[in-house]
Amino acid sequence: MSTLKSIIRRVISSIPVLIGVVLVIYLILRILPGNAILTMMGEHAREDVVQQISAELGLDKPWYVQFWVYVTGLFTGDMGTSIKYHKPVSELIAAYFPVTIKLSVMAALVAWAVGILCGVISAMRKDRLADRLGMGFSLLGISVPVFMTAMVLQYLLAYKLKWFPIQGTKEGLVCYVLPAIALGWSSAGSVARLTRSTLLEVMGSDYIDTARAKGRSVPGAVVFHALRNAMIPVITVMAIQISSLLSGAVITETIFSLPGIGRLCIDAISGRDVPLLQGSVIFATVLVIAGNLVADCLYSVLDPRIRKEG
Amino acid sequence: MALFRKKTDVISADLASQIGESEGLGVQLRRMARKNKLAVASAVFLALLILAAVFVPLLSPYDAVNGDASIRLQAPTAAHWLGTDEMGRDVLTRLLYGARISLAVGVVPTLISMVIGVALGVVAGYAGGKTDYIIMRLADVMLAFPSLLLAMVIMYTLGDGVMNIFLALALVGWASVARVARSETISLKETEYVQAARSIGVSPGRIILRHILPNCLPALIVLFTLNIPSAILSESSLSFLGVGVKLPNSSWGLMVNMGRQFLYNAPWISLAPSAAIMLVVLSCNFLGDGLRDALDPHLNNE
Amino acid sequence: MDEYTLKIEHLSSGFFTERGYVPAVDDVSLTIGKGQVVGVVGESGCGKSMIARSVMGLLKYPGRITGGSIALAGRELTGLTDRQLQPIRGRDMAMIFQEPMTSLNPVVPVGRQMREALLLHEDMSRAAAREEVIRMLSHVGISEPEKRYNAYPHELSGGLRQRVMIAMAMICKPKLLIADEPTTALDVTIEAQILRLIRDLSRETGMSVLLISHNLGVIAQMCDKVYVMYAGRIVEQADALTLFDRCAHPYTRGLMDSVIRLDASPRRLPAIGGVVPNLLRLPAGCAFAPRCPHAGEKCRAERPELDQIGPGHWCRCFEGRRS
Amino acid sequence: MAEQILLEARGLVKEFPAKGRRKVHAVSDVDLTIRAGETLALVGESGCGKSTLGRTLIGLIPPTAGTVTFQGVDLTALSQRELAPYRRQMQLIFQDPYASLDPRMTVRDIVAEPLVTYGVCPDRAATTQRVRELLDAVGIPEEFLYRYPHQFSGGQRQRIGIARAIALRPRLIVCDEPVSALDVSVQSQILNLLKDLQERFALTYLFISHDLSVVRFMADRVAVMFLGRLCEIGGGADVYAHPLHPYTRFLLEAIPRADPRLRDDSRAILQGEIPSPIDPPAGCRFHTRCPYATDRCRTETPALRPLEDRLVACHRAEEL
Repeated sequence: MSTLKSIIRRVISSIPVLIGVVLVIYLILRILPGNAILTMMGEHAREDVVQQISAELGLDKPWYVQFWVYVTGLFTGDMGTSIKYHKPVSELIAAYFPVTIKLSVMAALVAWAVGILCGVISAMRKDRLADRLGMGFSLLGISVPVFMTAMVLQYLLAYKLKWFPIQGTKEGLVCYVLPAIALGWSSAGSVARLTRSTLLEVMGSDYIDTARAKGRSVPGAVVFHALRNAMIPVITVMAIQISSLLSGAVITETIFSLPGIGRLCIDAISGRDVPLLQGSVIFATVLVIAGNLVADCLYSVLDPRIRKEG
Repeated sequence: MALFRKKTDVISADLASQIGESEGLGVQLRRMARKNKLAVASAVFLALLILAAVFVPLLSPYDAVNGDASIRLQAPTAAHWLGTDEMGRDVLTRLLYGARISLAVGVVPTLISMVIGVALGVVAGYAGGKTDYIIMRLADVMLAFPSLLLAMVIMYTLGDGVMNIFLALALVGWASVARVARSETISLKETEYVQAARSIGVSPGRIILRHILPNCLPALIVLFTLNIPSAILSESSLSFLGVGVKLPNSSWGLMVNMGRQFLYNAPWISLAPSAAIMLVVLSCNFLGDGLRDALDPHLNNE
Repeated sequence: MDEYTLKIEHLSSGFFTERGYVPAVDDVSLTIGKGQVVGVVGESGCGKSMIARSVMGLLKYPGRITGGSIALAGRELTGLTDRQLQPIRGRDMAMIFQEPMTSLNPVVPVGRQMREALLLHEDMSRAAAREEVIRMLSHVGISEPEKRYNAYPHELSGGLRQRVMIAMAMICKPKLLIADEPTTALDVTIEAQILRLIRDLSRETGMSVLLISHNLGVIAQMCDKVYVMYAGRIVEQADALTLFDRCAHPYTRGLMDSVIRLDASPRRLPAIGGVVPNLLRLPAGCAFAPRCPHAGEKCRAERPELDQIGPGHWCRCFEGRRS
Repeated sequence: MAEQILLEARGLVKEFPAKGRRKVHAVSDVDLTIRAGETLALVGESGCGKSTLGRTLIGLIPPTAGTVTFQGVDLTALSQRELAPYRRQMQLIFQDPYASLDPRMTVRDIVAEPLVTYGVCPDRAATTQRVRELLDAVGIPEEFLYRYPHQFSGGQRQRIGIARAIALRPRLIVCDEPVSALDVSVQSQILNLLKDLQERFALTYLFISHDLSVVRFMADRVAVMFLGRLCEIGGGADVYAHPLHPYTRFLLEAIPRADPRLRDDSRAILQGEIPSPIDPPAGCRFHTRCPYATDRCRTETPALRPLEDRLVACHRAEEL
């Protein structure tokens, strides 16, 4: 079936990007001035420990051999061992990633649902109160730094009013509410602004005139004709939002001390743990690529012109 | 294939052309000012902030480095408009000193990433074929990284320091600029006035300089004003996570991070810089929207 | 009184722009009998499309009707709210547009878009509606209608899309079809097919047609009665034979002369000098005066009225009878 | 009319890659000669490849196969740099008055661009003076020199495009649908201007259009094109008086005459859709729509052959 074929084609086309990602991270950590490995090694003065780690990391071989070993290892899930925790990196990631997934998925769903709804209402109520409020809310979302929203929410709703746990994940899903809101607000803002502008543009197109000439009401024309066309560019923005959601996750996880991939990166940096840092950043990027893939497939489902050429 | 422009498009432009006066860039900016008060207010606010940041030694009697322990953690008063921090230093003064780095971090890396991004994007867009493929795959790779994580890794290897932040944010930012520049170039390449230049025999280099870039300008200026806030947010996040600006330098992100442990009894230490970041980002967005309306050629025809 | 399918009296509508009110349609009266094909001809910006949109109540912002009445089969439309107009649009009157490329929703199969037109006005099952759509598709000359039902607009040629538009407009058997430059974007061989289709359907169902075009050839081939418009006003009105045989208004004469004859090779083409007037800064008196070779003092000072100069032949010009 | 051949195309082919390894056969095996000082019209419906042919002839698009010789020099064999002196003698006028002028440049810079590119005038002042003369030649008043394109009407913009095209005193100008986007009255003004300029500067026009009446007025000779191939070339008056190729006949009959008396609904109208140039029909490409098609038409592609002082590509031209 042509859609399946186009999905497979897209998965294959994202492999080079993945390899590119691993290469870029690998090079940054080894080639850029102030080589990360050396800064890491510098910490452990004793000679034998230095030998043991460099052998373990295979630092004596040329960098492209090390790279090849690393990449082939990746496919078998072996991302090297963490210096700080003395555990395989993949094990640590497996333990930490569910938190980040839960957080970003909740944030994304909330943000996009609110964003699209707010965008549609603002477009329908153009230049009236609802539009001004909606766009004000979106603009604030984009402008207010994630850590500010997180801190204010934590201070007011958790510390003062005690509606939500201040931090940690002991009480289950309810711990994710505040972080998801703090994280989702900026994404909701840009989705709302884009939904509004594309919807207004689509409402001006000829086929909306045709629908109205058939007897469709304005809201009817929006629901049955305009919305689906307006969603096409919005999907692409959502795909881009995934990578900024993960960036935000690092901050919210720090403020609400949620044990996610973000925290893992912070620990890796403070603990000068290169394999862990490398592993968690690559994993986060894989999430982004996967997100883009989903968006791509949604894109071809929505727009038959793309699907046909597949 | 649409056979030719429908007649009605021709009339609306005819109608507009007779109404419009002579339209240089200056006139367009004046019209924007009339139409968009918010954009003007934002421009004024940003200008005042920059001036205050530059002349803070003259404006504020207080020292930004060593404070007076006796007035430690004081709420905002007439003497200290934004209160004092844990070392008894005046928060407003530190805020204005911090503005220097935070604003510079907004502008400098954005400028670098604009130059790299536009150059690569225009070349990819105009040349097409393999060069386009290579540049765009590289951009896809850079865009796959969550920007903050990538910046963190770069900062980790380069070590902290303001210059390294400029480099890190520029490396992270160029890909999205390249993508916009490329799509603008591709659409401009198909226009008849570019084909006309090609048919006259104008060299590709001159076509890019005289036709493509000037017509990309509106989109690029808007992109520039919108990328500044994201750079400021990135820096403040980096500093907040302790991988950005380090003492003795100070930036708003660092101030927020330092004030976190006093959040519950002296919230103004963190909230003041956060509010400052928000206001700067808000004004950049208003300025960006205002410029977009003013510089959009067919918008000012209506 | 409803022997007219459409009766427009002293209609005025225009755009309230920042730079002032643009009188796109200025005191226009027009009637279309049952089964009659009436043409409105004029160059871009003369307000002909504005009349069509005023009748349908689909004026683009900041357009609004500012005066006069529009009666469809005896029923007054101008006072109705959009909700009251919805049941009329598509059922009693329908419209087709100039750009077949963009008049259909690109992400919905054409058959479903036609079925929507049916289900909005008739309560019938989806299957029955589907059958009716397929019957209508073959009726407008589209081959393999079952296959085309599920086709997307971008898979059809311009000619096929315009046939789909016509089938969609006709599906509820409206009393009036408004065609706004229906063949301007089509090639000449496809244009001939579409014009014949509209004419046959009109004769077959007794449907009246308001045909808007800038092309005098299309008007001559299709219309029983013609209104010539300039700068928002009707400058001449007559049945087709009279108009093409002995038109009275200098502007109509100018249009007729600039039509290129296929059996002659003149050295130069007669052209109407000057430019279409700016509707915001209309001259006093006759709007065509600045470009009119016979314009006298009176023409520049006073506004001529549309007065009758022959059976069914009206002209808005002081010198009208002379030419 | 000078008989000297200005430009000659032999076996010209242009194919564009289409989705899924298929090809768009825009121009297939076209032989065409343009004589100095004449207006050769290239007429056909949308998608027939006339625009592509026009741009391939002046070297704006590299041909897939075939040769184009200009004043005896084979352009297809030249490199981009060697092509420069010839490109200067062949210019293009575009269809859309709103897209053919750079919105960010003043009229003075737009018309001056060709002069500056080839360093025709010694200094800025001389260039500006030259631009004034060119604008005057096309009827644009001098005081509009430093205005921007969107301050002009459609007709005025087309005049500016023409001024730019004649700036380098070209021998050949390809006019690609120059008046299709204009109103009837403005159309006549521009067509008259083109004819005047042809006489004044001894220009040769390749006039591309889908509008058969405009072509009737402008053309000395007419070449009718269908789906990438030429089906008939001949003198304008003869072709319009009695067309030989069935497609030409249907094209001419399809034109809606501005005379209600000529309204007969019985006249034969060409049925069917314009086939797609991606997989054109075998043999004569018109056979899928031609009522007179025989088996021979469906298999053997008719060559362009002389018949009654004209060239026709139809097996049954004599009998119809």
